[in-house]
Parts: sequence; structure tokens; C-alpha cells
Amino acid sequence: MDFTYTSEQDALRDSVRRFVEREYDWEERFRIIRSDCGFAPHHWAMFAELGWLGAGLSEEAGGFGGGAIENALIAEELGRALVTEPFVPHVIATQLLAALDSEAAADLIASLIVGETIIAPALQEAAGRGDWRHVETVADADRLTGVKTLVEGAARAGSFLVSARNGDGVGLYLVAASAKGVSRTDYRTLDNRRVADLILDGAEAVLLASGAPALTAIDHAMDHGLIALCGEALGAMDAALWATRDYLRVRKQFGTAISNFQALQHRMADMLIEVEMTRSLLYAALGAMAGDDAQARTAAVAAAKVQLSTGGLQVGAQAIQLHGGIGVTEELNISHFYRKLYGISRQFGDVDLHLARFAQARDQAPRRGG
Amino acid sequence: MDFTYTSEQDALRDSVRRFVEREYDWEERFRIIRSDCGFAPHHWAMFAELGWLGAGLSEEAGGFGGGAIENALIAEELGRALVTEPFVPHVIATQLLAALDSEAAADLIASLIVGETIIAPALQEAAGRGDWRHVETVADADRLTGVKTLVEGAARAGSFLVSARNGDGVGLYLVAASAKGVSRTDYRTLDNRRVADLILDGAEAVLLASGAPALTAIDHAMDHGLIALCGEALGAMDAALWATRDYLRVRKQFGTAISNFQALQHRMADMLIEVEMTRSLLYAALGAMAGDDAQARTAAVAAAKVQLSTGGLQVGAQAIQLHGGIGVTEELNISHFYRKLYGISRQFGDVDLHLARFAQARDQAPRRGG
Amino acid sequence: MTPYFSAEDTAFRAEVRAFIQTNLPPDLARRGRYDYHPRREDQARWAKILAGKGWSVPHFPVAYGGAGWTGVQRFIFEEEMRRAYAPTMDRIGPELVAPVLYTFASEEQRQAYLPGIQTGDTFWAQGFSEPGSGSDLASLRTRAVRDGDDYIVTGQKTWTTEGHHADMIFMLVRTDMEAKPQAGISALIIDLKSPGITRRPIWTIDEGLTVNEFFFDDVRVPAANLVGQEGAGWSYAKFLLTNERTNSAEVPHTKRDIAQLRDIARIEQKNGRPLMEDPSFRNRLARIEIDTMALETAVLRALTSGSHDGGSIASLVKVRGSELRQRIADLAVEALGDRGLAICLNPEGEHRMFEDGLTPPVPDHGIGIAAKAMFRRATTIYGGANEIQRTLIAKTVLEL
Amino acid sequence: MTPYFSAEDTAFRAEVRAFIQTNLPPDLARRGRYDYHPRREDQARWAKILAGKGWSVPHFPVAYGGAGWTGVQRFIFEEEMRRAYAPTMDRIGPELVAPVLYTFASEEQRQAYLPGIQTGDTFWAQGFSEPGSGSDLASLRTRAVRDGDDYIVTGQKTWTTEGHHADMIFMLVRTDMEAKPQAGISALIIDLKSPGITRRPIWTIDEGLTVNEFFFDDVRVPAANLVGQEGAGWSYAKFLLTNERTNSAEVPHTKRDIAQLRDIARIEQKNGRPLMEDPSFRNRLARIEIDTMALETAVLRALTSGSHDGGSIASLVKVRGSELRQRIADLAVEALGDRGLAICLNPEGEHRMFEDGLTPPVPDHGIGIAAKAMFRRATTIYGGANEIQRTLIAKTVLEL
Repeated sequence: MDFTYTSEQDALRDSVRRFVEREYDWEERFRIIRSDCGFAPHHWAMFAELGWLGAGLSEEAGGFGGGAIENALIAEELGRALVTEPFVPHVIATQLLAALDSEAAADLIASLIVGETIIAPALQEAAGRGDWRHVETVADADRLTGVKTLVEGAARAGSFLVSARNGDGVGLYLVAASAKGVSRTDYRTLDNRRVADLILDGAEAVLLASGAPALTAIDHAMDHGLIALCGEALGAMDAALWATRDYLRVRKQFGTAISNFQALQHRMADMLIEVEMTRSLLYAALGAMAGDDAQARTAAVAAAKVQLSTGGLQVGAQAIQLHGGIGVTEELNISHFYRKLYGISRQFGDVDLHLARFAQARDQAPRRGG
Repeated sequence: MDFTYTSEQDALRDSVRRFVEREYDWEERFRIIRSDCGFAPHHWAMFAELGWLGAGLSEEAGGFGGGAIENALIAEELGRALVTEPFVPHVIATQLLAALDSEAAADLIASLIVGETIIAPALQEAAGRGDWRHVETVADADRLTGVKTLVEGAARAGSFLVSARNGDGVGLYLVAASAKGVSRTDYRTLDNRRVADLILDGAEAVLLASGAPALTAIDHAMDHGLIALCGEALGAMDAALWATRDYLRVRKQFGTAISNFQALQHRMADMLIEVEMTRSLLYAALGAMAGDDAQARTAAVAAAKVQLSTGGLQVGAQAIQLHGGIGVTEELNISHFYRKLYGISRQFGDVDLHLARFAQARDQAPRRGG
Repeated sequence: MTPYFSAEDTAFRAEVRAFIQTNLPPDLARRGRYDYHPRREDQARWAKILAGKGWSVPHFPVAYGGAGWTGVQRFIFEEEMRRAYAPTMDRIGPELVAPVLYTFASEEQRQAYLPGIQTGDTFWAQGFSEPGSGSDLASLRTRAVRDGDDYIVTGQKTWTTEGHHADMIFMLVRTDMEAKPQAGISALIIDLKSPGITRRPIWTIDEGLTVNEFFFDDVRVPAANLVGQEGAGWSYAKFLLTNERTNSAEVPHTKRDIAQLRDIARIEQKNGRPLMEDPSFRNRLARIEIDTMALETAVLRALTSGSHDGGSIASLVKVRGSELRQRIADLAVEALGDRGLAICLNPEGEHRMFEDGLTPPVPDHGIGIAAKAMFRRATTIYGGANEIQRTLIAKTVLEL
Repeated sequence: MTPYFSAEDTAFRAEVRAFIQTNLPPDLARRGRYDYHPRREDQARWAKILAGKGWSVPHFPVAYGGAGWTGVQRFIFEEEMRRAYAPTMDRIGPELVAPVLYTFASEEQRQAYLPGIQTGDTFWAQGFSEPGSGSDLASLRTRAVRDGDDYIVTGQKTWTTEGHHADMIFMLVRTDMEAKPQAGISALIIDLKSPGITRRPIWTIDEGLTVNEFFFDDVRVPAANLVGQEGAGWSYAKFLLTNERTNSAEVPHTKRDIAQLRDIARIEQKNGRPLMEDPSFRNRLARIEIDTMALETAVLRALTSGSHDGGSIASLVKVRGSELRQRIADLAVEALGDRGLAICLNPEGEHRMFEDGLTPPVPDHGIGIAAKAMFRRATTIYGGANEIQRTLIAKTVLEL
């Protein structure tokens, strides 16, 4: 049992940190948000060049030999800087394709990790409220009809990975962005991700997997996506915590630095506890990903999602509260940490969904250590 | 709209307050708890003499013309001193009999308000978890079989008011303590009420009401009982709050009165808010009792129960926490406030039960003021 | 003890409701549903209609246009306004500045300024906070130096609520640099069209405009615009802030939010059933409704107690009310599911930070909800942060 | 980064489990289910059995009887002990006093005292708190005045955990009245059979006996019983308290409580179905389990970080762990429904405040639960109140 990063992992973290420090200042972020597609293709190319797009993928799957740990680590640093590039969806897409273990999938992975193309996962629908297992989109042979929501990176995606009901239950399909019957409604989320509703009206699609293999692949990919999301949340929480700490030390009221007020000190201590508990559950989930107990994996990933949702909101809200008025301004990053954490807390299902997933997995899993 | 007590009500409050100050000191309470039946017959006789046992009953029902307000007020003062005499069950019994509006009931009320006899309501069963609407006890003609739980004052009761299933659904029965087939298991609750399981094994009973009238009477009586309970909780909360306030002002640590610590000040402010919200909901429930909207009454009473349960636990727990070690000792009243509030929070159903009752009543009620 | 509305109250409610039903223009009610950042023109239109009935500033002394209502009647009036989705009215002029004017200003000043507030013709801002002095007003630095019949005002004010609508500003300025911090402060009325004033919008977390920053660069203000005594500004501010706290419980607004959320929860579905039937949602909504009922009764207790006790109950209901407003907004976002996560600017709103040109797939009942939830983070900060209120409760009520 | 148990850890767990299964006497396990206020004789019996295997004080240096295990192994060992309902062992001697002895005491003292702790023959108390100095130890007033080869000790100690079981006490006393408060404190070992010592039980909220008060009236103590340097007692106490906090996360105990609660929730019914299926109960239990999983990982992070960082993680897990222990106990009471409200004294317990002669209708799986929930109010107070821990976190980790 070892919770320290390897030197390779440390180097990867440094590389991301250097990027955001040099290339991703606050003004740059505003520019990107207001751009056409809501993210910067030149940044994405840099991600590919620096090897991040394949860092969290095994060598068998065509990646550089890492896994969930590397993805979480990259996402954490991106979360710290509130980077809007669609890294979490990239993790889901690559892991989904990797789980299919086919030649076609391998080709797609190859083009994804060099940044040649973007494939956006389109797995959720409004009625599911974030639960990707809720699928109403229908496949009639190779034609899909339905609406997928919150499809991130859609504006630049060459194709989409779409779940749809078919004769086997659920199938996983590849839909080209240019295919007939495909249209989009683009919008921003509260945390300034650029997403779309993907409207499929008899859209031509290629079946990649069907039935149990498709469901298993989707669950596997979503576990990876949730872990990356947890990393992103952790980065935002940690950054908000320490930014608030720094502010308390310089901000004066009633003739003294407000860091001297005991009530605020205790609030900060509670925020730190939430951050450390989130970090702990991320590690617990990473540990479970390395094992072969599916229920333990589901439980640990759901646990992390519950904690990052409630802890993230608490840390984000308190960061604003402790900043006072300036915390609610658009120009300061504090309000954007909150928006990010508010978005993440509801992304891929809310607290109730993941509490229920956790409880169900625990009912079925043997007790840890027996 | 007026939230001030009348001079008669103030006088009643003073009378209860004088009693507990003179007759009910901390040593006396310990003596009573360790006595055979867990309450003091001479105190009960005094309650009757001072008119408290009929103060909350209308004149038509044989009382002295008051109602829920008077009962809440008496209970509040008794709660302040953690008096163990079974006043809340007395409220339920008298209101239940009053709702029956029969000659037999009137005779029983007359003997109750002069303290001649005690009739203990036995309306709940273990499987109901405090929900009095859950009745499994069976009436076979005039013979009852079943087990009633948490019957307060049972050791001194001359008879019991028992709910049981019969051909009409549910009937309300009077069972003499001396009847064949009646036995008891006595125990103490966490808040040192002396209660019993009442075991009915073909026990002879007299039917008082059946079907809808019985259910209506029981709900009416339980509304009154819950309001008295709310008064009792409010008294305990308020007393715990101010005792803690006084302690913080004298207790010194690190060279200063701990009342100067901001984190503790804010905690105290939150406790005060809980006390005031409980008081407010007691008043709201008293207001609803005066109206004729059954759903509004249920909602307001359930709301008060939810608030006193969560607010009571919070105030009780924080009173201990702010006292530190001495707060958990048996000899100081602070631990007993907590035990009282812990007991009350689960008495007659837990938070979930009353949240559900509230929600259901709100679904059916028109919005207040339209 | 009669803790319920009297027959007179009920009749009054019916009268108010009937008036609103007849007189509230439908386009105002429609925009009122979006709830949030109302247009000045909507507020002014509605103020005029109410003024015609004598109801635009009910809390004023009757001599200055007040309705002579009891506190409970004012509460009922506010409740009916919110219930009908009437525009939320400007608060700075009628509720904060005007009471200071009719309590402390000269008769000339009252005659000059109160009518414009009553008719909705003049909008006001309040200039208290400065950079570096949030809840700690005693540290303010904007100076007013006497020069003949004028003051010359230099400095900066921030967090100026609805300053972009305002014609006039009620300012705290430092007139005496030598006096103790609180004693050197005076209250001035300044026409915002005066030369030397610039305004900067402060865009907030909801991408909307509520607060502004004002820069005063040698602004010349007639000395006649001094309110009350020089050096007494601090006491007027305290008076004003107490009013701000009492009102900030916002119970009528929260009750309307609840009704709106119940409507949403009957439309939105979860697991193929109306969200209203989901046990977890029901429990949380019930808890919010219970807490609102408690807060409402606490406010009514304060309104009927007769004493303007200035502080204790005000702080208490401000803390609980502001937290409730956040909880209800967050639950509404959650009720909208995926649609609650979209940034959706008010289609009939003004003052946008930037046009993203996007049209998110948010149903009409969801418009404004998410932005509102974001902005509500400010409720526990403005009007005296909740930390300040808790300290105030501890000191004044608990005497710690 | 390998955040999971290694194959060696798993094998170790199997070995521990097998040993306990073979060697834990059934009557001990039965009383262990009541969890709470174990008898000294049970603790001593089990300590002897473990000592036979070399496992009674695994954290000691190997030279003094330790097992040479890693932190993770000790955690696994504790987990298996709790899982099997082995008696919760005396903590004062082995976990708090002994580390001070083997770190700071003389070799003579080590040889004299450590073996008795290792075999379970000698039980210890710790005399730190005094009336008026709870978390503020620097203000302690018990005096030790040098008189030839002895100290004469006079004063009072309170909150002495399991003092009614103890043979010896490790005391903080003031040896120098002139020095600054912290510098005048020394550590003394006192035999509790010494003349001049009286004990008073302090009955607690659960009607049970855990803490005691000791009065020292001119008690003569050999100067050879001074631990380490005179005047250095404060630093030994800080060392000891850090250990107390780290252990007070109590994760293995909480995990066992959860398993026990899951058993209860499968037996107890609500609305005619097992309580385990009730959505609200499930949600709350799940949240407790999730928080426990987080805490467990935090503890394992601390155990493997190699650094005895003394403070930051310790304070953090103490705060969260103590609150969790309260929540799980309260949920267990709730699970018992009506039966959770009965005062039910441990039928095999000792030291009762008074005999009420009543036999409440509580099922075997409910015995001890309510009393435990009451007593757990103390977890956020003892071992340095959570308020103190939060301040410590703010100062040492956040550097506020």
C-alpha cells in the first residue's frame, strides 16, 4: 500500500502545471469561453503533443501505459486552473473504445491520442438526469433516433459515441458529425463547458458493440470518467481552499487580518477536511480500479462522486462566503470555482443516484478484508 | 394576530414555574426517578389542585376553558425542569375522551382532572415505530390481544385507552389495569420517563368508539399530545441554551472566559435560532389548531415535530459540547436535557414520519392565504 | 394569544389580491416569472399603478404617502405581490433611503425627494461600502471637504446595488478626518448626473448586473444635500441597515419560490414519475417548507411585537432567511435535472455581460433558475454578512 | 501509487483472523458484542493470550515486546480484533503511557513498567486534566514538592479514564511554581495504592462508569518515579496526546459498528419490510459508509506516509472520526425503533450507578446501543475537544 506518486507521475503533473501556468492565464480562459467552440484547438494539440491524451491508457489499448491514476492527475491540475478543454469526455471516449478491444476501435484510439480527431461520448439523456444507464434513443437497424444531452466537445467532434436501444437491449454506435439526421443545439453549462444536445433523427450509425459487452464497456468507461471528474473536482476544491487561505491572511477588517477570526478558522478547517476526504476517496477509487471486484469498484467510484459533490459544493460555497462580496464577482476565479463545483456535483448523476449505486453495490459486495 | 400570552396564561405559567422552583429541585428529581413508579403521586395531586390537569380542556368537555395553548405552556415549564410526571399522556387521554363526547367519557374526564385516577393512552406498537396509525392489536368482541409499547404512567394507571383492529377498522377501548389478561413490562426511557409494554392476552375491554369517529378522536388527541410535547421540548431547549450561555460566561480557558471565543459565540447563535424557530412553529401549530382546516393542522403539527426533533437534538448536543466534559456527567442537568431531547425527537414517530405527514398534508391543503 | 390571521386580515388580503388581478399588466407578470433583474421600466410602471391606489410606499408615514397599514398588512401585501409575480420593486429608494429621509432629513429634503420615490420616478442608490470596507463601515475613506456652499467629494463606492438604475445616491462620506472613525462620517445626497462621477458595472457570478462601482472625482455637492447633522451619518446608517436586515428574511419571496418549485416538480419527471413523488425530493422540499413556515411565524412575531427592537430578531431572521433562499434555489436547479446545468440568460432581460449567441434547451419554467441559484450565494453576504449577524446575535441577545 | 492492500497484507490478515478464531474465548466474544465498558478481567485474559503469541503490544519496539509490524499491519490487526468482537483493550497503558515510557523514561523504569503492560497484569491511568483545566493543560495546579528522596503530591485529577481499573497513574504535576506555566510541569508515576489517594467515580450520561476523579492528599512518591527531566512534562504530554488523536479516528471500530448496524437493519422491520430496504435509512447508512471509507483511506495515508507528522492528519481524522462515531450510534438507535428508547443496562456489565430492577423489552441485538449513543457525545470532547482540533488544523496546516 503506497499513496505516493511515482517519479513519472510527478513529472506528468509538473508538465500539466507548467502548461497551465504559462499558457492558460485568466484572460486566456475568458477568450476561450467566448470563442466559437468554447475550447482552444491549439491547446488540444499541445495536450496531444505532451502525451496527455494517451497517458491514461494501457499500452495494449494503444496508449502510453498509464491508467486511471494518470488521468486523475492530469484532470486535477486542469481543474485547478479551470481549464475548459474537454478532457473528461476524452477519457470516457478512449476508455470506451479500449474496452471494445476491436481493430476499428484501435484505429479510432490512435487518431484520438494524437489529437487528430475528437470523438464525443453522447451517452446521457434528459430523462435519465445524469444516469447513463437510462437509454431511450432507439436504433432501427443502423438508424438512430433520439436526443442526447450535455454532449461535451460536440462543436469540434468528428463523431459521437452513442448508446441506443436495440434488439440486444442497448448497443453502442458511432455516429459521424456530418451524417444526415444529425443536428445540434449548442449551449454553455454553468461551469462554462461548451456542450450540445445531439438530436438524432434517423441518423446513420455504425454499431460498435451490443448487449452485455456494450453495457460493460460503458460502465467501465464511466468509472474512468467519474474518476477523472473526481480529479478535476479535487483540483478545483484544493485551489479554492488555498486561494481563500491566502485571501484571509491579507484581507483586513475591524483592524485585523480576518484570518484571526476563530469562526473563519474553523470553517477553513472544515473545508480542508472535505478536501482531504475527497482526495482519500479518489485514492480509494483508484485502488478499487486496480482490483477485480466489480462491486467494490462501483462502490468506491460512487463514494468518490458523492463526496466530491457534497464536499465540492461546501468548499466552493464557503470559498465565496469567506471572500465576501468579491467572491461573487465574475472577474475573480472564486465564483468560477463554485460554478465548476456546482456543475460537477450534478454531472453524471446527482448525490441520490450515487448514494443508491453505492448502497446497492455494498449489499452485493463482500466486506472489505472479508 | 397576536403572539402574546393573556394575563391568565401568564399567571398559569408563573404558577408552574413557582412549583418547579419550590418543589422540584434536582435531588427531588433523582429520588422520583428511582422510586417505584417513576413519578410522585403527591406532585400529581398538586397538579390537580393547581388546576393544571383541566387547564387545557374546554368547558364543554368538563375542563376549565383553555386549550392547546394552556397545555403547551404548562408543558414548556415542566420541560424546563425536566419534570418526569406524565403530563403529555394526560393531555392525550383527556383530549381523546373529550373528542368522544359521551357521558361515560365525561365521567372519566372528571376523575382525571381532579387527579383521582390516571388513564394511560396505549396507542402505539413496536412495528409502528411511533406511528399511532399502525395498529395490529386485535379485538375479538370485547377481548383484546396484542402488545402496546412505551405506555407512559402505566404503573399508576387505573385503566388504559387502547386502539385495536375490529370489524370497523380500528376501535378505541378502555381496559382496566386490573382486568384479566393484562400484564406489563416496566422500563425507563432514555429521558427517564417510566413506561411499560402493555401485554394484552384476551384482555377484557369496553368499546368507546369505532371506525371513523375513533380514528378522528385519536388523531385529534395526538395533535394535542404533539403540541404539548413541542412545549416540553421547547422548555428543555430554552433551558439548555441559557444554562450554556451562563456557563460560557463563567468558564475560563487559556486565560479568558470561553464566551469570548467567536466559534462558540456563533454556535450559540445557531442554537438560539433553533430555539426561536421551534417556538415559532409551536405558535404556528397553535394557530392552526384554532382553525378548521384539518390538513393545515396536520401540516403545522408535523412541522413542529420535525423542527423540535432536529433542533432539539442540535441544541442538546451543542449544550453538551460547549460544556465539555462536565456536560456528559450524570450529575449535571445538561446531559439530562440531551437525554430528554433525544427521547422526544423519536417519541410519537421520527423525523421521516413527520416529514412524510407534512408533505402529504401540503399536497392536499390549499396554499395558506389562498 | 391568537396566532393566526384575523378576519380583517383575510378581508384585506382579498382586497389586495383583487386589485392586483385587475391591475397587473400581463407582460409584467410574465417577466416577473423570470423573477430576477427586473427592468427599471417595469418597476416604474408598476409603482405608478400602485401609487394611483396609494399603495406604492405603504410603510411611509401617511403624510408622505403611506397607507397606514399594520406590519401584518404590509406582510400580506408583499405576499400577494410575490404570489402574482408582480415585479420585485426597487428597494433602495422606498425601503432603505426613504425611512432615513422621513426620519432624519429636513422638511425641504423630504418634500424634494420623497414624492419621486413614491411615484417611481426617481430611483436611488446607496453608497456605503468601499473597497476594503465591506461589513466594517467605520473604515470608509471617501472624503467630503467643505468648500463654500458645497462639499467636494472624492473617493470610491462599491457593491452599489442597482446603481445602474439610480438617479440619486445616498452616501456615507467622511467629513472630519480628525474625529474617531465613526464620528467623522456624514450622510450626503448626490445627484448621479453630477460631473466627476463614473460608474463601472460589476458583473457577478450569474453573468448579470446587480452591483456597480462608483468613482467620485472632485464631485461638487451642495451643502444643502447634507442629511441631518454633520458627523451623525453613522447613526443613520445603522438605522438603515436594521431595516435592511428585517426585510431580508424575504419570506413572501421564498413562499412564492416554493409554489413555483412545486409547479416545476409536477412537470419534471424522475424515473418515469413526477418528481413531486420522489421520496428524497419530497423530504427535502418538506424540510424547506417547514423552515419557511417557522421563519414566517418568526417574522410575524417580530411584526406584531410592537417594538422596533432593531437587531435581535432582525439578525436572526436574516441569517435563516438568506440560507433558506439558497437552499430553495439549489433544489429548484436540481429539479430541472440536465436543464438546470445550462446557462440560460433571461430572454427579456437587459444588461448582459456578453452575448454568447446560444439558445440553450431550457423549458420556460426553467428560465432564470440556475442564474438565480448562483446569485443567491450573495444573500448570506450582503446586508451584513451572516458572520456579522451571528456575532450580533451572540452579543446583543445572548449577551456573550 | 498502489493504493490497495498488498498480497502480503492479505496473507497477514488471514493469519490474524485464523489466530483470533482459534483463540478468542466465546464468552469474551459474547460480551464483546455489547461492546462497551468491558471488564478488566476480560481485557486481562485476552491480553495474556495475545502476549503468548507476541501480539499484545504490537506497536512497542521489538526489544520491549513489540511485533515489528508496519502501520498498515497494525491497522489490519485492529480491524480483525474489532470484527471478531474481541474485547476492546485497555488503551491508557499500552497506547498512551507505554510510548512515553519507552521513548523518554530511564531503562530502569522501562524494565519496571513495560512488562506489566505487555502481559496485561498492570493497568494504568493517565492524570492530566484537572477541574478548571480541560483542554488547557498548561493551567494545571496539582503540585509535587520535593522532600528528600520523595515528592509530596497534592491536588486533584479528573476525567481519569478507566481509573477504576488502574494500578498505576502517569501524572502531570507542577514541580516549579515560579517557571512559566508550561515549563514548570513534570511527569510522575504514582502507585494508586499509595496512602492519601481517594477515588470518586464520575457517572456519565449513559449511567455508566468510564471516568473518575482522584484526590491526592500529601501523597509521598519516590523521586525515582520522575519520568525524564523535571520540567519537561509538557513535551511528554504533547507527544502522548498526538498518539491519542491518531488513534481516535477509530476506523476499525466504526467499520464493525457499520457491520453490526447492517445486521440490525436486516432484522428490524419498517412498514412490513426489512429496514435495510427503507430508502431514507439506506441513504443515511450509505453516507456514513462513504465517510468511513474516506476516513479509512485518510488514516492509511497517514500510516504509510512514514512521517510521524504529529498534528495535522491526526487532528483532521480525530474531528471526522469522532463525529462519525456519533452518527453511526445515533442511526443504530433509530434502527431499533421503540426499543432504542429504553435504558437497558448491560446484563453482564459491572459498575452500575443504580439498580432499577427493571428488565426492558430490548432484543439481544439492541443491548448497549442506546447507552453507547449517549456516551459517544464525549467523543467530540475527549482527547482534545474538536474545537481545539479545528484551531490546531487552522494554525498548523493552514497557517492561519
